[in-house]
Amino acid sequence: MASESVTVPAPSAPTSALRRSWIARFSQWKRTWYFLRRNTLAMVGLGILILFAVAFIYGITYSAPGTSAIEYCASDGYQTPVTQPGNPCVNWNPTICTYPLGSAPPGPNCYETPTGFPNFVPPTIFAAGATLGPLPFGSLVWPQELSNQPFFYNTYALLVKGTVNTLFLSVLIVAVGASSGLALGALSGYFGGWVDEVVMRITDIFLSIPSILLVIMVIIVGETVGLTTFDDRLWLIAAAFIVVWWPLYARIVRSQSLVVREQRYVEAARASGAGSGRILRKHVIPNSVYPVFVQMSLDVGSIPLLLAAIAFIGFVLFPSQLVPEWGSIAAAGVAVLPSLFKQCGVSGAACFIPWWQLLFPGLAIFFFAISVNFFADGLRDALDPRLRR
Amino acid sequence: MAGTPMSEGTGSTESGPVLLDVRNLRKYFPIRGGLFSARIGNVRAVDGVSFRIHEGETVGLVGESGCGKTTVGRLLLRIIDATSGHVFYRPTPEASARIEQDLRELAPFSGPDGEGAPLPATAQQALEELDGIADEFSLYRKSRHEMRELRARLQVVFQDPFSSLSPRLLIRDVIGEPLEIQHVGTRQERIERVQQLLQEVGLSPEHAWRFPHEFSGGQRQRICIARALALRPEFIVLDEPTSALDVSVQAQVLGILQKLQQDYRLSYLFISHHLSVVRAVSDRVVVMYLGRVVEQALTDELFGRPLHPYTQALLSAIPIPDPKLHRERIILSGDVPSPAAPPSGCHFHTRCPAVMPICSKVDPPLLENRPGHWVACHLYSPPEVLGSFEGAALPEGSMEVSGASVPGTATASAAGPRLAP
Amino acid sequence: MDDSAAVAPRSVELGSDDRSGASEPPAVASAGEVPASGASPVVLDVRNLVTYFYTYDGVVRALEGVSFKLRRAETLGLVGETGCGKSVTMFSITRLVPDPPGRVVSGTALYRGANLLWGIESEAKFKPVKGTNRVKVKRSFRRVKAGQARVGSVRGGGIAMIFQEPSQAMNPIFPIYDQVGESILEHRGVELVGELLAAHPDPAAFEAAADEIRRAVEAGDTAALREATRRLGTAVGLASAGVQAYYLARQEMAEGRPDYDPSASLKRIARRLYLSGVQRGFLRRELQRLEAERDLRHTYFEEMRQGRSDRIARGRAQARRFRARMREFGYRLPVVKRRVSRPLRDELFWRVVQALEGVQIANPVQVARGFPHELSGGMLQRVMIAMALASDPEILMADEPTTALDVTIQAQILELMNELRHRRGTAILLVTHDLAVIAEVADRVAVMYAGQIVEMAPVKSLYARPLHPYTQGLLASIPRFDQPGKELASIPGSVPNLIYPPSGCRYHPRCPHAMPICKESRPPLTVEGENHHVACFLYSGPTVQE
Amino acid sequence: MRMWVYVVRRAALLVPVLIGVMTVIFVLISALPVQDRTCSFYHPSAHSSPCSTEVQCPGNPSQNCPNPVYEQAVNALGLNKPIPVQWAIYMGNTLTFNWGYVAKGSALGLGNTGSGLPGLAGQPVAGVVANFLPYTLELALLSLAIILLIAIPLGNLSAVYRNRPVDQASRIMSFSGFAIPTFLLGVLALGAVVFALGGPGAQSPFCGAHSPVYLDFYGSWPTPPCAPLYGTSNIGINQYPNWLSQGYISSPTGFPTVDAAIHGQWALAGDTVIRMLLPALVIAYGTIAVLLRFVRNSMLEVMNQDYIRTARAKGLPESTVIRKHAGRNSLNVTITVLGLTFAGFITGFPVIESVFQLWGVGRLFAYSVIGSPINWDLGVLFGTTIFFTILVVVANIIVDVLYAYLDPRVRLG
Repeated sequence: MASESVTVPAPSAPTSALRRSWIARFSQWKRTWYFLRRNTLAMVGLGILILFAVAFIYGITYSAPGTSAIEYCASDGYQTPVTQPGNPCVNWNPTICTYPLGSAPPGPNCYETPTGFPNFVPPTIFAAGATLGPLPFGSLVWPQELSNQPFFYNTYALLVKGTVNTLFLSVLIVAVGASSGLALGALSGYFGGWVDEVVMRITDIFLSIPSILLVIMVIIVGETVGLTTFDDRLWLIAAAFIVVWWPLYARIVRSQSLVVREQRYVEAARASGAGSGRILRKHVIPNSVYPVFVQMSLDVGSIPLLLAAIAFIGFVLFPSQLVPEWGSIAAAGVAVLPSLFKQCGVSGAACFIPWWQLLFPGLAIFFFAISVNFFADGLRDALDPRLRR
Repeated sequence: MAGTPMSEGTGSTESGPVLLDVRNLRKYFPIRGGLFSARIGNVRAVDGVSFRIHEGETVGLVGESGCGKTTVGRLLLRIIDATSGHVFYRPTPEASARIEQDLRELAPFSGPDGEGAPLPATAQQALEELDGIADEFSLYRKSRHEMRELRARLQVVFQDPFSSLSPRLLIRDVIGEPLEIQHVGTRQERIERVQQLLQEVGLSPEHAWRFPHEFSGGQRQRICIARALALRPEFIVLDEPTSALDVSVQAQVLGILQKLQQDYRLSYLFISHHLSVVRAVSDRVVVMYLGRVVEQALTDELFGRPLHPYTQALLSAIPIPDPKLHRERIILSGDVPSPAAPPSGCHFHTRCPAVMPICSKVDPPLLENRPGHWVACHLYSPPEVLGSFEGAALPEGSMEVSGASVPGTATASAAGPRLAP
Repeated sequence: MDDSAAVAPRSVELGSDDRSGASEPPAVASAGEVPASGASPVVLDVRNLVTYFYTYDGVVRALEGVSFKLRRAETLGLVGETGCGKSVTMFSITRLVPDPPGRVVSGTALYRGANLLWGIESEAKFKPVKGTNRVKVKRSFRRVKAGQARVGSVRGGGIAMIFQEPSQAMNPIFPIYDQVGESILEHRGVELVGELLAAHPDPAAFEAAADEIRRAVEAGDTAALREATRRLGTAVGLASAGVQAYYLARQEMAEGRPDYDPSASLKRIARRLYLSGVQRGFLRRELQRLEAERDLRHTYFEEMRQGRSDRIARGRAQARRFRARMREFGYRLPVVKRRVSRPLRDELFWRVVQALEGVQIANPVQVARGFPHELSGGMLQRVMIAMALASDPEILMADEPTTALDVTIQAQILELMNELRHRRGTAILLVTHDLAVIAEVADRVAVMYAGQIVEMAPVKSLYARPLHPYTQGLLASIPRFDQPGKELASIPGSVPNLIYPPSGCRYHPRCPHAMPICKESRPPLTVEGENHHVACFLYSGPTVQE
Repeated sequence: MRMWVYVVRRAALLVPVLIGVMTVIFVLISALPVQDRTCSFYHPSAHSSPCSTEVQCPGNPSQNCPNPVYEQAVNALGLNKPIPVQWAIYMGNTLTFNWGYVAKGSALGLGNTGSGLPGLAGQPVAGVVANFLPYTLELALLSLAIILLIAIPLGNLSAVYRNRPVDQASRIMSFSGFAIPTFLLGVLALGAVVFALGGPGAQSPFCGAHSPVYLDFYGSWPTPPCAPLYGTSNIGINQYPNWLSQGYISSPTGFPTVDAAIHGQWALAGDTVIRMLLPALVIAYGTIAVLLRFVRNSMLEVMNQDYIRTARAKGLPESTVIRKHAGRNSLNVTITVLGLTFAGFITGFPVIESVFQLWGVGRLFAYSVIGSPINWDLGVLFGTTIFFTILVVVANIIVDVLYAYLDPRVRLG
């Protein structure tokens, strides 16, 4: 009987079976990592993601600076009657003067602007009539629609705090949604029959309701039922998104496990007496999990986008507190823009466009999403042998 | 289904006791369609198949694609359940004797035409008795628990070595899986067993810590064999084990299989469309066409003197790696009909070179033409069968067809029948 | 790697040394019908094919210097284990190697005196990546395109191919008549239109219209031209530009001067006819194509001067020129449904039906209307063959044509191919792993191992006395149902990984007779008796001149 | 031909999905307090609303009496009956387009003169949706056209010219499309265009006396009315595009472009389309990003198939091979993906219509959940949701049928 001419490593010092299997598995991951490393974009994405992780930790430890007017207004939402005496947020009216870059300031409380764009003042804090000095990212003007008075918030502080909420929400939602979808999808794909029918019809239903709408409905119902505190709201949002999210994963996993189910190795396992539970555990799920990884990493990026969209259409995600997520900050920033456009355009009166309110949260969302996409794309290529060229 | 092999003739006398006794096995897959995807028909994948497998023998199951040979394999392992019929596991001699009798009793009533007709008393009790025997021996009557134990003794090796190993598992886990499922031994013992198995199929113990994608087709197939052997089974279904491999590697694998058969005293059901390979390895051959057995005999008998026109055509179609060899082919016209709508009467009559009027009307019974040589063809049907159809004279065609000589006849008869170890 | 310049003398000299060999009676299967193959000319001459695949893991050296010749009406069997490069050879010849990752690095394939792989070396630059064993390939897409255009007309024209898995080789979403029809339209367009013109109810009217066109073109009078062509067009059922171009091209061909330059004439035509954007587009493409095909064209005119098959040559030249026009009408979604005018469409459908009858399909009309998924494998393979024969090719390359089929069907297909080559004198390159099939149908056999031809001989002498250890092992390992006693041998080890091919003779790790020299250097192809070539150090015959 | 069977079966699948959707919504609704339900689902009579349980007694204003309208509402909606009955009633109402009424106190009820929205208090939700529907549909169709026109050719190109400039460009496009928030894109685009056109007051070339069309038929036509090109509300008091509603053309269909065309007002039609162009592009962008990747990948997949090799081996020119053999096969995949992404596509509307301050169903939805709970309008919320869901489901059916038409393997089973 001929022996294969495979390069057999010389039987080294007897290592434990467990250790060897781990070595082998590790070599698998090294292989994936090898292909991932080849992919520049993926590496860039990974780098940015690491930065975000750092920001997350920083955000947890960060506490907003002392009791400036900004913090004062930040601390009480728009619940407190604004007529309360001593509230610097009252009666604010952004009448300011601007002057082109480089020329001499005509007076106090005037801001130099890029030549040609008299409306673009640099990031600055506006308090009642006076300037409180520069802050990173300047201030945020809370739009009229959302409360009955303009307030000033420290965009920087909000961003840092918002990072925590946003990332927490994204990861939580994707993790729970994916795992539940994985379970259900695997079951329905493997057993088929009426189980499959039921699960798939349910996914049909949920997939055909536009996600934002469903999320908002759930949150609103929760609100009216009386879940109003900040934590309640956080969990409520998470729950709403999970309701929206699991069917997607169920679909993916199902289609995968339909393929796996027909594989010969499953049949072989069954032929030697394996029960459904074991086959699901050992064969179906492990073999259909990779696309889920990819989809998960994609979705982590897309949840902040959806949050932003929801916040933007004017739905207040975090009413009681003003430590929202990126979307709400950006939305609050954008919401004032159109009116300001009009104002600036129609009346020649001096006005300003607080562009930084929109820009910085927007950039945060953008970079997070795009880095996640880069990474997910690289991951897909690394995990899919067909694409290894 | 009219006749079933009543005794294995010369074959059975020498070979060991019956391991598996397949009786009138049927498997119909529904065809769904129409507005409400109702069952609008059946694919008759397996349509009344009967044969026996003795201890330590290799039965070859040949036929073209779509003739249901793979389905038979899966039915034997009860990976899927049969529509009707039974697979008796180790029936006692008297039990099989009873089965013979009862089936003979029932023969006139069974089959598609006999449905629904009220049975006479004798047949009725025969049926009940058969039921009793089935309760005792049939795989399809085993409880989940019994089945679980039986599975340790009945194993399978598949055609495609690439889809039959889970890419996520280490070879150690692949081969160890059956042991794990059946809770055999401790973790350490299992690992040792796996390494031993690897050596037995000619791989190195070190390979236990690799992943399937690191192996070539031949090596993968060996791993599959090792997995099948893990539980020391009595019987292995080999479903086209070599048709995905190169010839040189194929020889290796066949060698291993034969060696293991002696070591473990295994019985094989060797499913293949490659007749040369079947001839090389099997003791008895069953030829299937469209879900039915058309011919069954000892290997050399069958290859030496094929009786059924289909078998003859099949043999004559095999290319032989010898340009000097001269022989005139029987080229069959047309394709294999769809098993969803098999032709009436003899399924083969649409392509048969020696077709007679009766063929399209009456199912030819599977009858013992020579000791141990069973054939289902009206050319060899006894007068009483043909008598049922007017104008029943043995036509000219039959002579030259049955006489059509195929290469290898001389050598085969010289070699004499090979018998099971 | 030799270039096409030095080709001509060699081919003659090689031809002579082969003629002696080929004079032995051809294989039984093809007894009699084949014209004395000694006289039959070489239709395909492949030299030193080198094809690599540039993957992440490294450069797979799939082919290392494969050379062989194919004669008229001969069947050459290319046999070997999986991954030995037999299919790659076939695809390399017609530039069908999937790219990326594969590239034909060098080599020549002389077909009708023209090198199909001309300029293949200049198509890409290779730069090894430091630290890895990968190579970065930088392609010049313009050159690649030109190369593709060069073989474009030969593919399916002179050299037709059929593939292994017919159910996947047919496009699932187009009906059969469409897929066969477009092939016919591609290669038989001219004859079709010619017949349609001839079948025109009133030839006189046609001629008159034609004269009008010529006059109009001379005068550059567009209005008159449009009018005349419209009449002609409706008369023949072709859109006007097609007829104009066809007609003018035919005019200029008829004048058949030796210095005749179609591309120039086409420029002229393009200038004269005020063509629509689409028409100008395809004329431009046609010009490119003609540039690329110049050397092919010359061979045709040589033939003309030899007075050999004058008509065929002209037909081919016309066909090539006309194809471009037909495309404009022919190639949209279901070809034969749209854009092609009704008369041509109907004609085409019946051509398809005829073609299907030609490959013994029982109910050609239903089959022609059907879709691939409705047909069985054997049926589809027949359709594939019909498609390949649409252009009456000189060479038919078959890649494992029967591997996916049952034995009885396989017998039918092989029978068909045999009978076809005897009727039409087509040369067949049969790629398969099944030595038995080769023995049945082939005249000569080339055994490949790890990207090299290790042995090449007439089928009889190869099976009678296989020389190369690999061939011997291979033959020993085949189970034969006519020799039940036979003990199955097997070749130890497995096919080498071609990223790190063994040094010297690539077979030496598995070879029972391996010698020290086998590790060092690659054995040359030596002649061992009647036209029997073998590459092994065990034999010391004269090396093949090359 | 089994095509019709297939179509019917697909259409039949529509029913359970819709029922399921309504049930989901019903479950959410039935979690609400009774008052909210009466308030938003029962017709408010002239004198009193069903929102409160008690009203001032007609006799003496000092004390409160139970509100009869509230009682009626509770009975009519079966809120005092077991859940299944409530469900049945709800389904009945929904299927008869009785989707509730715009609440008085809500933002929609009050209206917003600034953005041209009249107070809709007490109007039936279905009617309001029907009023706002045409604009959204036109927008959707326009952006769908844009999506198909860009995504498919670009995807095919980037597959054919893999890793070359076209491919890189499309990759950048799709990545950015994935990543950039719709509203951010919208605002930036709006700002850019507004400034490019020279300030917010910029007007469309089709309006006013300088409109080319107007110049052609000088005098014979009324001067096309002008309004700032962007940032102008698209409805007037009569829920009709206000740059058309200068009072001299009627609105037979409600579709602004169509109406303008019917009246032969090409200037106005062009004007409307120009106004829709930017929002349509912005909405399209995200979907294009998704579709691009799928088209490209499926095209690559197809290009590796055997039948492509066959087509090449036949000697067909590359253009034919790609356009016919590969293109048609990858088109099937594209269409399925389009169906899957349609729901995501729809979610863009509330955002974009808010950014551009256009009044379509999307903004209707947005406005129904704006600000603090006092301003919410649950009836409109659920109504618009049902509408959008129906849109998605129907789109999916169409896609399936299209797919079956394109792929004989599906059509012929």
